[in-house]
Amino acid sequence: MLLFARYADLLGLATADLPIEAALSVNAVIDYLRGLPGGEHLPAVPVVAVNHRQVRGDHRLAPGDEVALLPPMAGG
Amino acid sequence: MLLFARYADLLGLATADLPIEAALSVNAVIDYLRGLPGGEHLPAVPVVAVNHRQVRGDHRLAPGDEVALLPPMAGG
Amino acid sequence: MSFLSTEPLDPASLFERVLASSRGAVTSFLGVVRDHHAGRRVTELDYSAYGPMAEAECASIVAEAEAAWPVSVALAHRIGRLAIGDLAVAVVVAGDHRDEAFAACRSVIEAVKRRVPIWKRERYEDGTEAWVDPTAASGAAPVAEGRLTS
Amino acid sequence: MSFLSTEPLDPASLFERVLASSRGAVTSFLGVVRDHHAGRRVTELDYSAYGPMAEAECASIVAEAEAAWPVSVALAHRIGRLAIGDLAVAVVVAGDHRDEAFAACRSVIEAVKRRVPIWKRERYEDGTEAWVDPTAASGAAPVAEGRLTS
Repeated sequence: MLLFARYADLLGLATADLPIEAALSVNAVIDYLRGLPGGEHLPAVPVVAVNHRQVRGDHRLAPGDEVALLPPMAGG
Repeated sequence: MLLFARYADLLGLATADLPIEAALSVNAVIDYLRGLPGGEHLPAVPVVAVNHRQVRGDHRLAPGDEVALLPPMAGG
Repeated sequence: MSFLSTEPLDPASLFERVLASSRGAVTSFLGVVRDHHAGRRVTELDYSAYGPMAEAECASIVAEAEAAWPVSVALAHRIGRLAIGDLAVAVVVAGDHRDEAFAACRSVIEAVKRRVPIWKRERYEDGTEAWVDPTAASGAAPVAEGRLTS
Repeated sequence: MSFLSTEPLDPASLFERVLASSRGAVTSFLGVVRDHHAGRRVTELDYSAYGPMAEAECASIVAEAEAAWPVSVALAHRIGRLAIGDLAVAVVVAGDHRDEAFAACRSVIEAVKRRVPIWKRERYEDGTEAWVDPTAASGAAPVAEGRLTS
């Protein structure tokens, strides 16, 4: 999965491989990331995109999905 | 005094000399113009500017004032 | 400072002027001559002005906007014969924030239309002409007056 | 159609694109890098993006505005290292009337700020850096995080 900007800094990672049990739902992904070093600084409900679309925490993942964790956007 | 655009067309004049008795107030100017050929098509309360500022009908005129009759503005 | 111009407007120079203010949010409004109005095909038009008063009103409008919001305003209006697609008016505003930049830009163009003594005569594809009256229901002078000076 | 660019933005080309629509009212919003933010002196900044998603969101925002109003929209966002005074974002809208041109332009820039995955890292005159968080009270990340990757 992909991490960006401040979240990539927090975890020291721009990409992360997910273990099978974390790749079931968006909430499982967030729980897994929160257990990594620095992951405790993630907000309670970070924004997650799957295949370039924002999804909710209960979104189920499928093999091949592109999962991304998105910090607060600051374009413009 | 000065006439512009449609009002100049109505009266066939771009400038008009005012007789002394019409040069007392804006309302007197309008009454005078309304008596000229084509003046009957002027609206009841045309916009008048004195020295580049819109004024009301009871505005008193002074010698040397630049009086202008302004049709509905259509800039922009 | 002249706001009226018989030459084609150059919006880039207006942008340059307000960008020099180092403000972060720049808005603009450009008015372009369209090929139709009130249901009729327009072929060209002629803007005329009460020059000294129009310049004074434009200066007042800019000063009032710059007093009402923390913005820098550039304004220009073309006068004379314009073709379809020509730029008739340009307003460029730079503000510290987009709220005020949008508000000031909108306010300036509304004031220009309402207060600046400029008149527009349209020529239609059938050869008739009319003074445009934005206060009339149709937005144009009655068709019966279409040949007054043509 | 690419909305993100690592090269300096060229607003004139965006204006040309929407002017081709023959609409009479053209509005624009340009976002310029300022030399201060949340009370601190900014010396430069770096925009990064989740590229494919950012392009898709920009395309959606333009399509939604063109569906909501009779307008043509051009949009561009710069990515990479920007200096003070550089253009970060440009929105240009052409509509038949100014109401819709202003409404669509405002709507597009708000949506860009809210929905497009782009992030801004500011560098300050004391050498520290911070990710900008528009959802935070101060608008910037806490100073304590200022040296995370510097």
